[in-house]
Amino acid sequence: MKRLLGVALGVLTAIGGFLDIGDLVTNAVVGSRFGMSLVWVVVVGVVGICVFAQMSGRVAAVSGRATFEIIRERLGPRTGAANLVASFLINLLTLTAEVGGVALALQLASSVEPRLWMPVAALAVWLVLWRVKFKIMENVTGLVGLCLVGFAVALFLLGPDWGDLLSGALHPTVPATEGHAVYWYYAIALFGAAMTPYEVFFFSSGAVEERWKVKDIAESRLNVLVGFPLGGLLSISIAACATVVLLPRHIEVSALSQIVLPVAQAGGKLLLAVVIVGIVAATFGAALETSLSSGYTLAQYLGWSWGKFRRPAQAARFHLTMIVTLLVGTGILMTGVDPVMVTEYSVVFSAVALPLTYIPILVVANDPEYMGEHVNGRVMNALGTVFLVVILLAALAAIPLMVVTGAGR
Amino acid sequence: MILSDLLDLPVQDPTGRRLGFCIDARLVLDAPAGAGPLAGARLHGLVVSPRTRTSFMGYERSGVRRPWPLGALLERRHAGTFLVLWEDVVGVERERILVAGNAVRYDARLRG
Amino acid sequence: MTRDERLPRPPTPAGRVLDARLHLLSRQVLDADDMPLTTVDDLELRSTDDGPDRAPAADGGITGARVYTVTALLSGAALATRVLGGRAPASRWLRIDWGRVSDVGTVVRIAGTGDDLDATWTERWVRDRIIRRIPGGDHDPQ
Amino acid sequence: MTRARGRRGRSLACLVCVTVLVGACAPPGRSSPEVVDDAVTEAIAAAATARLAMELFSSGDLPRETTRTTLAASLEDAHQAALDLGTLEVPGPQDSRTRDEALRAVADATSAIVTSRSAVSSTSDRTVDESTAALAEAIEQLDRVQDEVAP
Repeated sequence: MKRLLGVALGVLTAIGGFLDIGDLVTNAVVGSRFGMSLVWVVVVGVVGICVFAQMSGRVAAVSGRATFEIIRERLGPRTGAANLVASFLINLLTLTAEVGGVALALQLASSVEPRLWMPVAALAVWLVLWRVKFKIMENVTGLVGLCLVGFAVALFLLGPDWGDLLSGALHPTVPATEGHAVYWYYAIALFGAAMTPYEVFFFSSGAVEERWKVKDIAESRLNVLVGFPLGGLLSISIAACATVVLLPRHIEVSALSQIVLPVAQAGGKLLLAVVIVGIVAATFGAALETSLSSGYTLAQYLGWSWGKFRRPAQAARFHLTMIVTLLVGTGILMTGVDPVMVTEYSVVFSAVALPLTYIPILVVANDPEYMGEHVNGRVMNALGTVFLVVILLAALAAIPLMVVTGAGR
Repeated sequence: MILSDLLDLPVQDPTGRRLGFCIDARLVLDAPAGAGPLAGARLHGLVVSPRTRTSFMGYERSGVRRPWPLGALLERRHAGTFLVLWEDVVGVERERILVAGNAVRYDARLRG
Repeated sequence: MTRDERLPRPPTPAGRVLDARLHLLSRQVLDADDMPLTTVDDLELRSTDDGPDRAPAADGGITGARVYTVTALLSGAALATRVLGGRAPASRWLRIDWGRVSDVGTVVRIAGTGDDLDATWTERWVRDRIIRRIPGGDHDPQ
Repeated sequence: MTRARGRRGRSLACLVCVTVLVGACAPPGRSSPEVVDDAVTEAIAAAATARLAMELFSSGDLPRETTRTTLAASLEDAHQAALDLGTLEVPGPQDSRTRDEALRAVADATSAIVTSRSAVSSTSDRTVDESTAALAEAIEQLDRVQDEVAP
């Protein structure tokens, strides 16, 4: 029975942990402007993150080396340093968006100025990083993040024309009011939101934190293969809610408050309260993960001791990096920059940075020196190579499209 | 000297003809052991790649050829990598490594 | 097979074979109880008749006639030279004597703890100056 | 070290060509009707959001705090639309007439949002329904302007 509970907990945490401010905003924006015609990207992104997270989890469990150690060892210092700088800055951008997301969600419940919430949110993130055990932190934010199921409930309560939604998803067409360039720009943004690099840094470092052994790989595969797709379904329900309520009213999403209006219309104050709690938990969990990722990337690249399983005093520079990154992120937010805009840029730059971490992991997953007989199978390599092409195309097209469309206007 | 003095330097024979670039140094643990448990690591030879300046993920020597597109691409870039024994090295200067004219070129692939 | 097929097999030496860049450089250095210390950024090689101050033997320079062995792993300043090129002054290298190395696998392991190594002074500085000053700095999270 | 300089030269060259590549895709200047159309679209989105929030507030589905936050965001978007219109360099008399009409419609929408915010803060229901109606009317006016600009 205990093992069953453990497995269930793992899956539920994966669902709750899958969504962050990037998924919330990008899916709502896409739903409010393109309806269901970009849902196929979420499916591709979810399959991609399943392949990537599962591979990096296996590499960490078998070789005991987390992502950025592998990047340093296989790419050498020069390419590794460029990779580190790009990944670190984009992770900082995502961290800023997540802390901003927490503040915006709290503003929804209290209409207090978000800039008052931001330092409070950052301090709370740091306190959890400093004191709370890794497993507890993961489980609580994951389970409470499950409140986002409220979006799926809202979709049912809205009683939409399911046939219409389904045909919109299965026959994607570019709406008349939007250009092709903007369509593909948001396809890349949605792909970047589903396959955020920090999820992989966190996932593989978590495998080392929790001292996974080869036998844990099967359980992690279950969490990923069940939890992430269900998380993907939640993303699609966010887009569907926006399609049903916001699209007909020409409401193009630019603020977090607009995203939750369909939930209020469907289930009133109670369902809205549940969803707001879910948003706070999901963005808070993601803020924890991105802060940890900033520590993981730097410490693993420079060979410092790292990890929450160690006392802070035994991983001093790791903890100092997280404190400094949180302060910088909060500083950026206090300048009054709109967290939703920061989020939109962070997901696109995530798509740009993906190859930097994907390629080394794909190479090492085939290297017997690291993996012994747990090297990639033929199927995993085929999937891995397909996504290598998809990821490279997305990364190359992201910046030109961002410039041509003026970041999706 | 430090290893960086050797790595990425062009390798030439006495006539000045370039044989390639030194992308790695092969060590053998057979020198007399110092204080620690491991034997001393003796500089045994230099791994030279005729075309590329730097090794990429050690592909050319580890016999790993998967995933297919990456493996094939890297293999072509590193074809013809060879090993030169250290005693055949005539001299190491700031800008190049001089190798004896009659130095034998060995297969650089590791047994793995 | 590729053109490598024609090259003769090298004489197989007695000891274990390690390629410096492939197996040593950028590898993680752990101490006896798995505490990460630093990374191997460069190697120091000296021949038996090199002078004590690490300069190559005065007369013939570096040649194949001399037997060179690895005397130390280098980290810290050596990283800058490998990324930016150029050459750091000898004094700024953080040395770990080859004698301290107990095993080389996917990680390099040294005997004993790393506290006495000068390669870990920044970790100790941050620990004593900052982290220990924050309440709870020493609490055991597990 | 000549090696490093050679490599640095090469990386400088590829940096230059990347910038040129990205620069080449810079968005073309947007014509006056396009700017007006975008601004009106943004104002419609803002007014429609406010109207939906007011409807949900009056039916008890949206708490007061969330309504206030939503209206504040809508006001910001409407203000941005007015700013885009105001700073537009108008080429000819016909364009300036449509721009002025759009500005009037956006101004009406903005004032409707402001009255909604005060209605939400005070208690009397009458003004809530009145401001919701004002928002609906502002949206229709904006729709008319948009049809003129981009039929």
